[in-house]
Amino acid sequence: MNKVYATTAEAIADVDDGAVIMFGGFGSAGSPTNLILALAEKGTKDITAISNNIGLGDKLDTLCQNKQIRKFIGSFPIRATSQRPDLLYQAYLAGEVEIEVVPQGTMAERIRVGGAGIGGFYTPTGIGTSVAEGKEERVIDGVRHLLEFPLKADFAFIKAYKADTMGNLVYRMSTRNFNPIMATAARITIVDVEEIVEPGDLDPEAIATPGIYVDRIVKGPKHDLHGFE
Amino acid sequence: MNKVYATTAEAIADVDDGAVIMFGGFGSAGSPTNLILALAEKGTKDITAISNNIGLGDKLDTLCQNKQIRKFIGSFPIRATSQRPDLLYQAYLAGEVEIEVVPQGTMAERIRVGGAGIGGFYTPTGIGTSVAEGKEERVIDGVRHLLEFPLKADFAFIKAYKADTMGNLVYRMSTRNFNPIMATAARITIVDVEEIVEPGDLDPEAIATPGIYVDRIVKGPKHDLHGFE
Amino acid sequence: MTSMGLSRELIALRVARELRDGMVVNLGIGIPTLVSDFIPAGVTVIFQAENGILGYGATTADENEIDWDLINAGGQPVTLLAGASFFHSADSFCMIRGSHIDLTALGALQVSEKGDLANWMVPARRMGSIGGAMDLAVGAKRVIVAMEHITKTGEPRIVKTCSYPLTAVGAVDLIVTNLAAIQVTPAGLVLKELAYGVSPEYVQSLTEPVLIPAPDLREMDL
Amino acid sequence: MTSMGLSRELIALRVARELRDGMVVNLGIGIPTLVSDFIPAGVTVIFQAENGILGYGATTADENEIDWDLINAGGQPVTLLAGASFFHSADSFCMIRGSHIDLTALGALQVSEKGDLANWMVPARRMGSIGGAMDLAVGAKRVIVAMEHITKTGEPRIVKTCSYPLTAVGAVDLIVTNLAAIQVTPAGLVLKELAYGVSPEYVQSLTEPVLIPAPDLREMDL
Repeated sequence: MNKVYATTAEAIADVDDGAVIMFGGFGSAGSPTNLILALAEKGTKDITAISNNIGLGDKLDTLCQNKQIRKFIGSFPIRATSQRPDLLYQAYLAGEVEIEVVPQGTMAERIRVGGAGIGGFYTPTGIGTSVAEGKEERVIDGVRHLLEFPLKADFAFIKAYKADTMGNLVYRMSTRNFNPIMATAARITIVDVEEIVEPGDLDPEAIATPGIYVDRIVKGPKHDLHGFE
Repeated sequence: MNKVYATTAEAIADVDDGAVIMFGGFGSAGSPTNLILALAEKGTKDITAISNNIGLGDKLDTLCQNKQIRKFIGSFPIRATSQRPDLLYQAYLAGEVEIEVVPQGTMAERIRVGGAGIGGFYTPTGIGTSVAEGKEERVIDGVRHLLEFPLKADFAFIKAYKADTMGNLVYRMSTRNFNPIMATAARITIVDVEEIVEPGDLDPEAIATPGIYVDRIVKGPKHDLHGFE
Repeated sequence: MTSMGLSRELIALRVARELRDGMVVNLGIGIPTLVSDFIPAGVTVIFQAENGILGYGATTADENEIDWDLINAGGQPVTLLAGASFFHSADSFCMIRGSHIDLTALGALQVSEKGDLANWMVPARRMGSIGGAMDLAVGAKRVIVAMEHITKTGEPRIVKTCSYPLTAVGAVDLIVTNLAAIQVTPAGLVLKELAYGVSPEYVQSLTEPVLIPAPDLREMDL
Repeated sequence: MTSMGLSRELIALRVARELRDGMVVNLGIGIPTLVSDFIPAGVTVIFQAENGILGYGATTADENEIDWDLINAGGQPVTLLAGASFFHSADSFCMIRGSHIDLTALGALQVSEKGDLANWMVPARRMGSIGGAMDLAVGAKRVIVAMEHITKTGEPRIVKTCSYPLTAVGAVDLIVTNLAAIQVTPAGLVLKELAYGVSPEYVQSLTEPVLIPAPDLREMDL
């Protein structure tokens, strides 16, 4: 069960049109840039992209430019300030993409329960807002809650600092963010890593993603991306 | 905000009769033995104890012996084999304590959501069993689920390997178990640790309990307890 | 009109006066980000960033110090303090939703007299970004809004009912603007403090709901 | 009667034949624990323990090797393999409930013809311990029961309907006993393999529901 792939192209070879893909990262930190660029190159269409943000320090807007995205689910679909053109927003206004904007904590928990075999959960977040539209409400201990359902995906594209060959992962600082939970919620998890080491080289107490959640590993260059720029 | 206490007696001084207390540990591993023995000494009565097990390698059955427990919530209330007398079981048969037996995964998740501000969740675990009695059922994606509610406590008694003075904790191997989630679900979290270090001495990537969840730290001896014996 | 009263920095300074030793604090984007520059002497607070950091330090522009793997939730490179830790996004929102954050300061587009908060979408744009704001507004023990008192076109931001899409209902505890500090109470909005040179009448004229002058209404102590 | 057929070790050996390279496996208490002693040559499996270990190795009785901070879910000290990791109980049951465990082997008191499992409580005792069994039975991709075919008093354990409190409904895929290997199918219980020297008629006489002989019914290959 060798999980190490030589190229990003091979690692994403079966990511076909219509795929639901989770992308890790928050801004540039922990974004799987090499896998995103490979996906742009491959040209997979009609993607449902699940990501905290898009074009906010990350390279996901490249997929917009290529008109590869059909639907975007995330907490920051739109940038407040625009240093680059806001491609998803333009596509949205043109009626070319669907957007589901989700509170960040609800999104994180929906992904986590997607990997955890939980059917749904009640959160007080979003009560009385447009997020609540069409959702069930329930009062628990006197507090109004919304019923939220799991998010799952065909693929998770994630970024880690180091992987061992069994797929155990460690992250660096704020690059962890959505990566570990997305790894649990997809049928196939593919990791863009800076370094590949042998089993036993990582501290078992600091492994944030156990190897059983990881299917494919590709080592790639680290890109010089800057926060939200 | 000094969190380090000199003695276990001081650290648990306000644990009054009727307290709901979570106890970390699985078997002897990660059980807060020094705090349990201090509680036995203090004599707090009518405790609701939430723990994976009792008298299964741990010293919690000392609290049974002293008739301090009114209710026990856990996944292993009863031992399959009895090397020691099964004190909780005897008290149960005598009608002296109430027992709520909970599937271990449901218990872990109820504690986690107790700390996470989530009102409840749906799990397929327990469907068609006595665990489902009195609980709401809901079919999600064709699968029957039970609605489960959070577990919270007045106090969490947990055990860690090392703490820094800000309350950041690291665990050793299988001693982690219920300790990190219990730390989030109690009003006051008290930690029995083997070693206290300075902030910055622990690897920020390996801290399994961030310090904001910890209120009191007491250094104590490590006991020579053996698994389930 | 918006140039009257306090600068953005002084609004942040006033918000910082609410910090107490040992508090766990999450700062939103905009004016709130500046709060970390004005922590009162003798007060140590722990900053949480929803992208998975507890205990980060100052933002940095020092090329030798910048590490783009360490950014706050506003995308700025930050430094790390001793005792910091990292965690994933689901764990981060356990902290936030689970009421383990003592105080959050958020920007706003509108706040209602009931403490409803609108801060994620300008309706004309038809779409916006929620980020962590809804969870923070619902989960933090105390929610302070830091904003300009009126819009660029002179409309009140403190309104009877928010016309902009809501972030959370009844969530705001204290509003700090360039003109005043206003507490949200069950009885209504209580005018607690005024910026130097600003009259209660002037603040009321730029505020849609009726303000209740506090018995101890005073000039803001900065 | 229970002394007929396979020993506990041979039952475990037969269960171990179901292991495939790369599988993630959780072993219950009792006969299942022994499965790890019979991993087929050339097969590498990853053992998960619900108390928060992935990738542990053999149990150990070596005084120099025993570390009581490293025990499996049966309370036994184990060794650690390269690539192991640790996590807390909620994360552990994300793995289990979330179908990330390929195979679990569990002990049983009774199994019904529909694959219902009863393994946590003898009714006469009025209380029992569930542990991780309910989550494992519901969450693992494949559930194998390893048990004696009949009770000590000669009652069938494979029954039409469980009279003992259930652990899970329709959860069991394969039953391995000292007498036979029986597959749970929508059509009923299929008798796949017999222990050496055991006849189909004998197995049926100790089994409450009707067994369907498999077209390729054969002696267990051990």
